[in-house]
Amino acid sequence: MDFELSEEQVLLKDSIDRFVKDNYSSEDRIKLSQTDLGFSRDHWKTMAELGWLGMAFSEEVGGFGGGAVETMIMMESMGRGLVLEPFVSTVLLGGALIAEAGNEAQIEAIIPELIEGNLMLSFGYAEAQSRFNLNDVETTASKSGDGYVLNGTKAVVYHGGTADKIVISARTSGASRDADGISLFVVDTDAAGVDIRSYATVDGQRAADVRLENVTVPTTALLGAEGKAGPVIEKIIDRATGALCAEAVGAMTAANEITNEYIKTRKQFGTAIGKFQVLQHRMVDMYMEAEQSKSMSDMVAMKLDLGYEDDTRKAVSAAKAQVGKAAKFVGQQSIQLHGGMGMTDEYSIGHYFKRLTTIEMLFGNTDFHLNRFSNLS
Amino acid sequence: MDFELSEEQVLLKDSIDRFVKDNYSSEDRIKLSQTDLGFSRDHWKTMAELGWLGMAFSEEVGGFGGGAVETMIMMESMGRGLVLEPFVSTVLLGGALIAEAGNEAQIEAIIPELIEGNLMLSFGYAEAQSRFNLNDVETTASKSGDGYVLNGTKAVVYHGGTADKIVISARTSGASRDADGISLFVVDTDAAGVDIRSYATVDGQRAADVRLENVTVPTTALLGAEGKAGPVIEKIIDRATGALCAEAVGAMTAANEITNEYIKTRKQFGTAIGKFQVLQHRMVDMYMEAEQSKSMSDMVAMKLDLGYEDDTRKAVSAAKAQVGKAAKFVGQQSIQLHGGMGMTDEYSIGHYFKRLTTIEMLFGNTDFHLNRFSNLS
Amino acid sequence: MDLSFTNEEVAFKSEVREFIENNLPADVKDRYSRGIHFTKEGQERWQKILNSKGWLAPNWPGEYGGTGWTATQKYIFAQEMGRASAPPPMPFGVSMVGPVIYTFGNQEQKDYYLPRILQSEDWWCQGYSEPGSGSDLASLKTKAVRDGDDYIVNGQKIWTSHAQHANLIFCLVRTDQDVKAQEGISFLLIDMDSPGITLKPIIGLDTEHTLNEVFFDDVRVPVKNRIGEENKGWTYAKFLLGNERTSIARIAQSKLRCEHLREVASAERVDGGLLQDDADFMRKLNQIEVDLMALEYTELRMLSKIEHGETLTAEPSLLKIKGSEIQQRLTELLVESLGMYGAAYEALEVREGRNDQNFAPDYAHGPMAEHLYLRAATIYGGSNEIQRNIISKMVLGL
Amino acid sequence: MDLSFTNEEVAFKSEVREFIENNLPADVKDRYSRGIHFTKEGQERWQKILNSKGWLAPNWPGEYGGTGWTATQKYIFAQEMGRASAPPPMPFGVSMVGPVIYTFGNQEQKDYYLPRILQSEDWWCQGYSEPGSGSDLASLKTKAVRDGDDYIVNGQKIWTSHAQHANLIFCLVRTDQDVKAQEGISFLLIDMDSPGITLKPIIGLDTEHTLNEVFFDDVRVPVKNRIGEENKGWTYAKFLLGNERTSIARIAQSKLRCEHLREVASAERVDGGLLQDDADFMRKLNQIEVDLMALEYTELRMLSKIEHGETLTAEPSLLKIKGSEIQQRLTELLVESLGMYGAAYEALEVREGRNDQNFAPDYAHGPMAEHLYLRAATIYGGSNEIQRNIISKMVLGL
Repeated sequence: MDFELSEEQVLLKDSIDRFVKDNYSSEDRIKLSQTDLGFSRDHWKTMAELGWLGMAFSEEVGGFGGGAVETMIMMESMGRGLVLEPFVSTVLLGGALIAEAGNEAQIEAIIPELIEGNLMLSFGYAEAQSRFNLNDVETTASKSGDGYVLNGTKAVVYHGGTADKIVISARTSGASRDADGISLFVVDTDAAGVDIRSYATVDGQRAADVRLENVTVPTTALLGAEGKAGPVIEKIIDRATGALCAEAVGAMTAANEITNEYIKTRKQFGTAIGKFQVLQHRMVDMYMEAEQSKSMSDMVAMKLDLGYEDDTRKAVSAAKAQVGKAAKFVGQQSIQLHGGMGMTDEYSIGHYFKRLTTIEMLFGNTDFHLNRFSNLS
Repeated sequence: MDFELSEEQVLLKDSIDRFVKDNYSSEDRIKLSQTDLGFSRDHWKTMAELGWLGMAFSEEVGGFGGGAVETMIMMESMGRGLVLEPFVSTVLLGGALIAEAGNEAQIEAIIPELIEGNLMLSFGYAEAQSRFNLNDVETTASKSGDGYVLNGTKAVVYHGGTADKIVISARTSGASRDADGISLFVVDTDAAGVDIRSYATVDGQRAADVRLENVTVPTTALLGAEGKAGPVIEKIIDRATGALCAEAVGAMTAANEITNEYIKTRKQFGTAIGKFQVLQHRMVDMYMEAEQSKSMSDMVAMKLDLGYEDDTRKAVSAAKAQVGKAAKFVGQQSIQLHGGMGMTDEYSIGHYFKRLTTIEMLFGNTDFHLNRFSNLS
Repeated sequence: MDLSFTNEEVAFKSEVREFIENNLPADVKDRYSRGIHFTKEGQERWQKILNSKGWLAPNWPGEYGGTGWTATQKYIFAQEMGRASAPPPMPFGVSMVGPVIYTFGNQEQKDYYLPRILQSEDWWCQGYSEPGSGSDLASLKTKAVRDGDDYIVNGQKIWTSHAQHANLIFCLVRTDQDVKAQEGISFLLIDMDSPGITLKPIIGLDTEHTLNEVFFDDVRVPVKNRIGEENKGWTYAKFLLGNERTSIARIAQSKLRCEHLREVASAERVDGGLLQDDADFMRKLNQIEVDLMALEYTELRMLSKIEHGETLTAEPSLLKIKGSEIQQRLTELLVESLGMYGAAYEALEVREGRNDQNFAPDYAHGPMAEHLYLRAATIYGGSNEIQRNIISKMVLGL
Repeated sequence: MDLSFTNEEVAFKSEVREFIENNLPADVKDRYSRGIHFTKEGQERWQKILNSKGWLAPNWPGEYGGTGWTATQKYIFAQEMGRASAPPPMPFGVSMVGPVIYTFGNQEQKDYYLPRILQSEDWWCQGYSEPGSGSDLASLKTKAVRDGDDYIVNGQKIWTSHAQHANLIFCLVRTDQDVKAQEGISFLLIDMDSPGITLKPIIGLDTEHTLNEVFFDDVRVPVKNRIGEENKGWTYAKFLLGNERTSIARIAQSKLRCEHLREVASAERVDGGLLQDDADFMRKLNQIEVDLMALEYTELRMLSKIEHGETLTAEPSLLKIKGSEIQQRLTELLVESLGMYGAAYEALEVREGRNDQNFAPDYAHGPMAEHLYLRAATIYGGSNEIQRNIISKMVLGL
């Protein structure tokens, strides 16, 4: 039982911390998020060059064989800087699905390009009615000649507007919300019938609603066995959820540091407001929430590296429930302790608050995961 | 819209406040609660002489015609002193049921004696499995000759051990938990087959489990129409719940005063602990909970005096949900702010905490009433 | 004790309801009910309608244009306004500087400013906070130096809401450096068009422009624009803050939000059912409704005390604390009700400038904006921490 | 990073589990699992069994009878003890005064006292708090005046747990009045049988006798019973308090309570179903389980840091704060699980003295007693408010 990083892991952490420090000042980040793209292709190239895009892939598919712990390290550091590049969408969702379920041809066609930084992916799984239920899929894929015809609308697809290909979950059989009968398809975003409407999200990122109207894809677009994608999706979303917890830990740690520094220097009534006991205890509660979240995030990364069992799923939901509660508390109280300054979009703290607010919802909010924790045996 | 007391009501309040001040010092109350009886028959006589036992009854049944507001006033004052006499059991439950559902003969036989202080009552409605569901009645009453035979066990019957008669809810028809088919019977506590096992409750009062084994009662023991007692019970329990809210307000107000005084005088680190901002804000939160409970208690008393409609029921549950939450918070934090002193049974504050703890459960805990509030249209 | 309304009160309620129903412009109502920022033109239009009925400033004394209503009538009016999604008048003139003027101003000031407030000819903003003085208001540094019949004002105000619409600002300025902080402050009324005033927008968390910085660079203000005595401004400032606290609970508006949440819960789908069947979600909504009810009856109880001539000290701070907490919980829950669509957010101007619309339901836009904006509810008007300090000192004697 | 246990650790876990299963007396286990106070005899019997295995004092250095375990082994041992409802040894000897003696005591003191602690020959109690000094421990007033080879001790201690069973008390006393509060304190070991010591029981909220007042009236204490130097007692006292904080989370015990709650929830009937189908109740239990898991992995993470040689300052205060809050929430929920039977409570002695038994289920007795008793968990060992002060200062630098 060991929570300490290996030397290699420390190097990985240091290199991302340095990247964040050099490129993600609050001003830089705000500017970047206000561009049309919402992130930097140059940064993406850098990330590729430094090997981070391949870190999470096994050596068999051409990656560098890192595990969930390495992903945790990267995400935590990126969380500290509120990094905008589509790492989760491309690597942890789209890429991971292809590595997990794809055949040799699919992997060869996509993963090396992805690792090189030439290809961006996204994952369209949620729909307007599905909320956080991964099996609630009404988008359909019907067999037709040599391929499939897809119809339906995917909701709030992060980075759907900038992806080259989107992995789409669609129902090939079964009733809505059946675990069985869900299939995955790799869809080119410029295919006929694909209508992508992109919009800004509150966390400074971009998402899209993706409408598929009689989109024809060849059989080779099918990822894994037809109708059997349910467990694959659950596993990949669980792994991404663990990574998201690490991002939250990074963001909370940074928010706490910024707030702690602010209340040490901001003076009212002739004294630093950090001398007021009520604010001190609030800050302690924020610290404790972040610490406990860190423990859960580390635990879940280590557990994911031991395999993917029932109790892994339970651990993921427990971690997300803790992190969701903590993210809300730390985010909101960071604003409160900043007073008026917290309400300014120019200042960094609000952006932590906003990202933490979406993290609470992403991949299932706190109540969802508390119930999932309870319902899993 | 007027929350102020009339002159007569102020006189009523003053007289009970005086009684409490003269008879219910913390030491007196502890001694009294440690006697076998658990209260004082002398006090009971005084309460009768001062007219309080008849206050809640209409003039038609020989009472003094006070309404829910008068009951609220009495209960709030009694709550301040944690009065032990069985006012709720005898007057607001047993007596109120007879006044509400009884025929002329029953009323004449019981109410005047009760008002005189010669007769004590109790109400056995809950059972081990029923929790807070008033319709969950498994005790049975079967017609037999001229009367009924009762079988079953009533749980946690407050003052069951000292009552002369207990009103018992029993099923004369219908399935367990049906609203229909519940009847009320006035049972003498010395009747054959009645087995009463009395025990202390944490709030310094007494309750009993009452086992009925083939208890034969005459038809004249039936209170109201056979099988139609459901709505009567709900109404009387709702009125008693309103009164309990007032008791809680009195107890919370007293607990807050005691605690406020304590933190003003208790010194640590060379200063009164009431100068520490965290304790000040805690005390403010306790004050706000008590104030809001007072508003709800007053509101519910006034509403009950306007009639008993659907929205009265909703108001009762809202009030109890507020009071339950407040009682828990004020009780627990009173102990916390007293530190070690709060853990001593000799000192008054713990007794407020304990009574507030049972008030939170009595007639349905906070969750129960929050759900009832929501389910009532 | 009596909870019922008199026949007169019931009739009054109908009159108010009917008037609002018939006169509230639909576009004004729509923005307000969705939690979207007002337009100056719409707000003015509605205020003029209210004023034509004589209902713009119910709290003002009759001689200055108030309604002479009882506390109960004022409560009924506020409830009906909230219920109908009718925005209240901008507070800076009607609720803030107006009462200061009729209480402490001279006849000339009263004659000039009060009718202009009622007729929405002037738009006021509030020059209280400064970069170094938030909760510690009295530490303000903006300086006014006497020069003949003028003051020369130099300094900076911050967090000035809606200053971009205003032609007048009421300001606390320091006129004496050499006394205790509270004793050297004066209260000035300043024309926003005066040379030397510049405005810098502050873009809020919601990426909308509500707040501003206001800079004063050798701004000349006639001495006759001072309220009351020189160096007594702190008295007038405190009076104003006391007025603000009682109106801040926004109970009627929160009631409307509860209703709206129930509507959303009956439309949003979850697991093949509806959000209204989700126990966790509904528990939170029910808890808020109970808390709101407790707050409402606490406000009514305080009104009743005031009507019976009792003097309250810091009790109304409770209304501010609990009211703002409830507002925040409601918008938080509204965001939660939308699932991941809660995360979709961009400033209204940007969104309305697009040709394409989101696929999300129409009610998905307002909540996040309001959620972000309302984080300020526990900060402004004296943060909730400050309100607790006040209750602790003035009510509990700690 | 690695969450798995080594093969040795897995084997160790089995050994511990098996030993406890085979050796923990059923009566001792029963009382502890139901949250009922121990008997001195039972506690002694169990401690002797643990000692016979060499496992009474895992934290002690090997030379004094410790086990030499790694932090992970200690964690496993604590988990297994908790899991099996095995009461830990009384802390006053093993965890409190023992470490003070082997760290600061002289050879004679070590030789005499340490074996007697291991063999349960001495029962210790703690003389820290005084009526005027709770959280502000250093303000203590009990005085020790030198008289030849003795000190003459006068004063009073309070909140002394289980003093009625103890034959020894370790005491902080003031030996110099004329210096700063912390600098005039000495640490004495005092025989409870000394003339001049009297005990007065304090009956707790649960109406049980756990706490005591201890009065010292011209009590003679040999100077050789002083630990370390005169007037340096504060150093030893703080060392002891630091030790206490890390063991106070009681995670294993709380896990067991969670399990017990699930059992009760599967037995208690509600609305014709079972309590385990009640969404509100289960949500609270689930939330506690998640919080407990977060606490457990935080403890493990701290242990891992300690094993890697990192020095912690006030981080363990988190364990005390969260651990005690969880204990209280668990007993509160246990009381809630009983419906109105939660209210039925009388002291154990009274209850066991009756001939008739309650009709209530057998598990209905313990919870209220424990609920009352555990209100102290957020007060003793430095209240949670004090713990937050410590983190604020030492970890956050505020």
